[in-house]
Amino acid sequence: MSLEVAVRHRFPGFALDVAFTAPDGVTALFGRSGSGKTSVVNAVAGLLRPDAGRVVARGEALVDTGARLWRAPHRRRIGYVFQEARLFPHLSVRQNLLYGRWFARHGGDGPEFDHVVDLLGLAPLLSRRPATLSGGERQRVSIGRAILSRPRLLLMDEPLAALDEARRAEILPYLERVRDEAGIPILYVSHSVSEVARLATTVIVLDEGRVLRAGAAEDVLSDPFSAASAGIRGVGAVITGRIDTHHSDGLTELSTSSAQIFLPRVAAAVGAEIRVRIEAQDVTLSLTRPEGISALNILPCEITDIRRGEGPGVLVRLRSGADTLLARITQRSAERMGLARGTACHAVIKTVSVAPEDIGRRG
Amino acid sequence: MSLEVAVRHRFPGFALDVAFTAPDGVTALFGRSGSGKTSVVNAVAGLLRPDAGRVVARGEALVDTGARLWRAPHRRRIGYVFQEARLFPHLSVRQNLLYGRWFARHGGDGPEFDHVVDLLGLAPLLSRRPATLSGGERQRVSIGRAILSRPRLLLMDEPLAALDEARRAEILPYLERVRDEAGIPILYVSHSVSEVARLATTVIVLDEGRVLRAGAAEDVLSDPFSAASAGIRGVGAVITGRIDTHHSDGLTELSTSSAQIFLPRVAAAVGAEIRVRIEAQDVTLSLTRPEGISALNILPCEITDIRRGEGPGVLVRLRSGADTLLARITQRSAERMGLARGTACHAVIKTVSVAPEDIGRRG
Amino acid sequence: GGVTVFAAASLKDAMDDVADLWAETTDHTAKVALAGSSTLARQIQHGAPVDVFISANTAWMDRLEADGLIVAERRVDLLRNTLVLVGHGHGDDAVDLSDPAALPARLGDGRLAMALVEAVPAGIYGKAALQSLGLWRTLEPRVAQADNVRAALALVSTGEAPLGIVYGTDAAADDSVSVLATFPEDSHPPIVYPAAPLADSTNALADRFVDFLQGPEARSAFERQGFDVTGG
Amino acid sequence: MDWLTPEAWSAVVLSLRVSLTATLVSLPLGVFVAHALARWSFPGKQVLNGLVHLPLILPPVVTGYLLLLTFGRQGPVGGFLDQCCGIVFAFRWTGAALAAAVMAFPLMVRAIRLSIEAVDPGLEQAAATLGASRLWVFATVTLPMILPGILTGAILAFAKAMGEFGATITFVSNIPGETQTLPSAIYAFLQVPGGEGTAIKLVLVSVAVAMAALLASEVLAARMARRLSGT
Amino acid sequence: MDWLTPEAWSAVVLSLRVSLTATLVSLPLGVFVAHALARWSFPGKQVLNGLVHLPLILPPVVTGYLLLLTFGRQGPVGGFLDQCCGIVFAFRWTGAALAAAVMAFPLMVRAIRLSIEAVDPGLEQAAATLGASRLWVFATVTLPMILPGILTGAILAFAKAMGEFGATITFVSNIPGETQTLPSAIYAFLQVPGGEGTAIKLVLVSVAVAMAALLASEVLAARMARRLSGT
Ligand SMILES: Nc1ncnc2c1ncn2[C@@H]1O[C@H](COP(=O)(O)OP(=O)(O)OP(=O)(O)O)[C@@H](O)[C@H]1O
Ligand SMILES: Nc1ncnc2c1ncn2[C@@H]1O[C@H](COP(=O)(O)OP(=O)(O)OP(=O)(O)O)[C@@H](O)[C@H]1O
Ligand code: MOO
Ligand SMILES: [Mg+2]
Ligand SMILES: [Mg+2]
Repeated sequence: MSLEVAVRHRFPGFALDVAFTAPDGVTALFGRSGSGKTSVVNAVAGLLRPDAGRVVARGEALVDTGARLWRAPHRRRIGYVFQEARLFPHLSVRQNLLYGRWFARHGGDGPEFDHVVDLLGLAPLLSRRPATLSGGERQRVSIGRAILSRPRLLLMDEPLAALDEARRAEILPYLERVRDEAGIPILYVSHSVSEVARLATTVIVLDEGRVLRAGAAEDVLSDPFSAASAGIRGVGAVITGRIDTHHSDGLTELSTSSAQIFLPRVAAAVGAEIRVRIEAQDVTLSLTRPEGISALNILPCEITDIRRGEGPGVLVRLRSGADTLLARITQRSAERMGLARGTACHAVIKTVSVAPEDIGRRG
Repeated sequence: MSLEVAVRHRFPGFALDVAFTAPDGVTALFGRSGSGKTSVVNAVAGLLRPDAGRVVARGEALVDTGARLWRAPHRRRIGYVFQEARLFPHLSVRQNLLYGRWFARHGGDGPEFDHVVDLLGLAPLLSRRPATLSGGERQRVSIGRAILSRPRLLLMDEPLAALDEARRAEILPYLERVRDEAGIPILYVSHSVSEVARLATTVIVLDEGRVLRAGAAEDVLSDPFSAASAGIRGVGAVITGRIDTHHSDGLTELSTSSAQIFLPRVAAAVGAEIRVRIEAQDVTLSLTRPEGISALNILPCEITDIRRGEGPGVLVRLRSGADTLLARITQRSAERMGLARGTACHAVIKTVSVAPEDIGRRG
Repeated sequence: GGVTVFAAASLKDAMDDVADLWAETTDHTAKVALAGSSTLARQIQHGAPVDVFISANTAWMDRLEADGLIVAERRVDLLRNTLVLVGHGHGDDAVDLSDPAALPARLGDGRLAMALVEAVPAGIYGKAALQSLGLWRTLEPRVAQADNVRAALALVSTGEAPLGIVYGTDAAADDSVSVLATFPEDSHPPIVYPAAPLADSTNALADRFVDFLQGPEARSAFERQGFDVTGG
Repeated sequence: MDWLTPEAWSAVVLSLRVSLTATLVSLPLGVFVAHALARWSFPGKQVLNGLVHLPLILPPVVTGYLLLLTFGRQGPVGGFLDQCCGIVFAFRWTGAALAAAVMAFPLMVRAIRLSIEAVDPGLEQAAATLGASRLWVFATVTLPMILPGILTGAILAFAKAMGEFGATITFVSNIPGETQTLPSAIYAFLQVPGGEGTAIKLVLVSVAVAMAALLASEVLAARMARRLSGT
Repeated sequence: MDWLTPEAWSAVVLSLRVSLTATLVSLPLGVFVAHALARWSFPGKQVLNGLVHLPLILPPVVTGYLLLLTFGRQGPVGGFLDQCCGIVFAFRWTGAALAAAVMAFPLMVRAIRLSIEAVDPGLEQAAATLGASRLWVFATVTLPMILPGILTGAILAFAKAMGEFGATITFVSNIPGETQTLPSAIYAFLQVPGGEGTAIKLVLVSVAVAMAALLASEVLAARMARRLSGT
């Protein structure tokens, strides 16, 4: 049990009443603007003293208002990437990055400075002061600062919001490695489904200060209703597979429970289990197995459920071997094709529509 | 000629040397973190005094270092949504929103307060002070403040970065209306291709302080190379069409130059011309016209170009009537299907894969 | 070794000379600390490390004597001073103090500058003199009191106040004022500067210095500054 | 109240009037000078800066003397003001207020300047983009944000004015009911043996008044801080 | 240099020593008290606040007198310090420094407190999450960020100390070479006819020293500001 949170707090005009348990790995906090995500993170960090509640990290209580227990923020060993960077203006970028090291006398080597600097592209900025950095540069320094402080728990409040997609694609695998290798649990606030789907083991959806839905990432993100209320458009499902071959044309072949599929090169060894998120809107359904088509992945499926989603679409839940898939198609197509529960069909998925950020190692 | 920008400025360690012309409508500034986007916007706003250069807005010179001309920021009538909100901490949300009104004595009614407040979901926050707002709430107030100041030119620096997708989807059409109805040119910094594709008439791609590529949104976003260097993954092309029918099942039928296509309901009148951005990765190619498939849109095409993109994919440029389409498929498929310049084929596009934010009125 | 002397601030010039002379004749130094008599007296009450005290009035010396802080039998009235009426600039006629209308008439709606009439010696003497001349009632509302004689004199020399009451020694040295009258000696208590060695002083030079103050060298130094040397 | 003599009471009242006037009248100038020193650059800036600090550096008596030379009826400025507008400082309570204001000015300016320097220029820029001229930016953004600094400056000035003695008595002397402020009265009582009793009473009055002002300013400042942090 | 008498020179040197000592020794306490007043809440906070301001409110003579009563050799604190540690203030230059420090303390504390209140608590929180205890947060974040305030406080204190007269002369008298500071010397010269010439020279020296310090502080402050804005 990695992180237990149960907090109640009243702001004038806003009540927070949240309880959830986050297992190891990445727990994503999802929710619309003002739903209480930052407040929850602050309670874990010790920056918000809740009216009542308990926060337990890795078996150690950080707050317990019942037992009058309160651990000061600096004794919580957390790395917090704030929504607004909060760099120290009087220190250079290098000094900002190394700030946490000062106090991290406890064991463990932690990540290497040079490596983090390289990854975040901070080398040319090291001697600069925060005042002259661009928005994205500031955010990157803030991420580096938190990671380098050798935390026992990482709190990230929209860490990649100010970054371009290429930069995100570079940083995401690194966060994945932090999660896996260092084994540091991460509480992650983000509006990006693909980020969350890739990183998160667990998703908590907040709405007006309460937990609307909590559970395994696969389940929550596959549920169109909870996802929609969190302001997510990209509904999708996560399937798992084992890497068979890395082909020379840049594709990786994977065996899932129902078929072989091809993905853009995956950075993992043959034999590794990985999770692939497939957006419902990227799945085309065909009654017959299509031929002469550019899509490489054709999975035989059976329809287990059809629901009206938002707008003119329907959401089709499919079983393909042991995996669940979601397909979003128009109602018009569903009728024309005569789809119903139990219909056998083929799910057509383009290889390239699976974005690198949607492929993650099983965390 | 709406906005002419030509600025040169040296920071220690960074040189800005940018020149472009932005016609009416929305001009998007694209570029990786630290490429100089905010600096350009600041030069237009008058917050950065360039070493040399000229900025002319709607025929009126704002800066001209050659002619020693300098118009103070407050006389430029711009609305600036800053990357970091910059709300006035001593004023309530309502006072922040109305701040610009005070000074906007010049004609024109400008947008209605109540409407902007509703749209941005600020009604419950009006009497609060910025210190207690969440990150996204702050950003929304900042957007409202800029719009309500009745500007002649809007500068928006990643205005939607801190917002959830649902909220973005609400605000985007409004920005579109500001662009169209008020006829206010907008300089728009964003990392989101879909935002840019939807809003922008013109795209300027910056790289290390210089203009890498500038041109019509359709052209720039369809060019995989300029897009990639701007940190964009979602390459796509923009096609135009005229609305034929709004069907009762929530679909809108459109005639393009080559075929009828179906989209999720478009908020525009029958007969209106609209622009639809179709991501290259959402286009499946088929040698024969596929049958029994859930995708509603099948456009006959001819291949005009095949290029290796990044990774294991190739980018196929297609002509479909008068429009250009881009398709990203694996090299493996291209070989297997024997695709080459001149090959006739069908582009298969799922209706639901065209996200609402990718459909915009022609600006 | 040397002596430390507390002396009323108005004695500065004279004491500078005296200290030099003392150094020449005895090879000992004399450190002279100058401040208002009340300040110095209070410091003596609180154990100031001082050998000799020269006060600008008898009241504070009396208080120290009552407290047993000075060697009473060695107390002397060292100097005397006169009290004068000064006017701004030169060429004005003298004022006849025996005519009760003369001074008020000359003052007009101007101010009469004095030291604090309840607190500072020169002011106390001045008030007494005006009282005995029957002028106090008339003049009281027109009096501007400064915190010391020099400040009162400054008011006259800048012309801010047309008239002022100061010591003769002060008047003599200021070019921008002229003496318009000297108050009769019997119109106020004698203006006496008492001196005494301090009881707590273990310095053998203390007695010698008090003697020296009354000697011929010091006497001429005091006289140079316009003091009337009565002691000895 | 026979705890204090009528004369002492009039000193209390006068001191209050002098201190309040000195503080309030010099406040706008203090804000202006502080802003100039914090945000503008102009030739002679360091001279102005030095001038402002002068009363802090000089012994009060010297400041008083300089005031006398300048603002006395015979002084250049004093004479001019007298003739042109009938403003007289010499031997008037207004002179005491002037002396107090001059003595307190460096404290006031420094406090205000410090807060101006702490205002994020980004907010002033934001106001400018919204159409506010430099003056409006100052009035609607800078000024409200430096209220705590202004309050500090004012309270320092008031306290200093309540205690100012040397410059005041040298400049306007000590005329009971007209220029005799509390410190002058206290000084007078301390000069005579046995005067300590009355002096202490006056000191207590002075301390009580200043402490009340101080407490009020703390309450006000706390309220401002709470408003800014939004609770 | 025969432009000034040796006695006057020794007053100049003494004043420098007194002012520097007063400023530097009281600075840590000033920072501590300012931090306590700005960021902590504890019973008696307003009493402490009042106490700090007292020397500003009281006429300097009264402050000097109170110092004499408390820190004089016969005073409770003075007697104790003398016996326990051999520290004597009365009629020593150390006493002049004490008087100057006490008189300058409210100015110093106020300036520092103002800058502490301007530090964004968000930065202090960030430091805490990175493992810094309250003390370390203060040392590594708050303190460097309030350097401009500390500089202002120090320069105000130094200037005030250079000009302090009333409390000093009342507490430690005016003994040449031992407790005769510049202002005391100026006072003495002003007491005798014809002393103005020398007094003016001393005033000029005093002004020159303080202005040099002021200018140096401005240069330093500008450099700090430039560092923070990153250029
Ligand atoms: N005052 C300055 N001194 C030195 N370098 C500066 C200064 N201001 C900006 N820069 C540098 O100029 C470059 C461009 O900055 P700018 O803020 O325009 O970037 P940006 O494109 O807006 O980036 P982002 O997407 O991260 O906000 C950055 O590398 C930044 O560090
Ligand atoms: N001190 C406060 N006083 C009153 N309301 C507050 C206070 N702090 C936060 N709130 C409110 O609590 C709600 C939750 O805030 P929080 O910052 O946790 O939201 P969030 O989920 O992080 O939103 P965003 O995505 O916009 O950053 C918001 O509506 C906010 O306005
Ligand atoms: O300094 Mo005195 O005590 O007025 O002569
Ligand atoms: Mg938040
Ligand atoms: Mg930027």
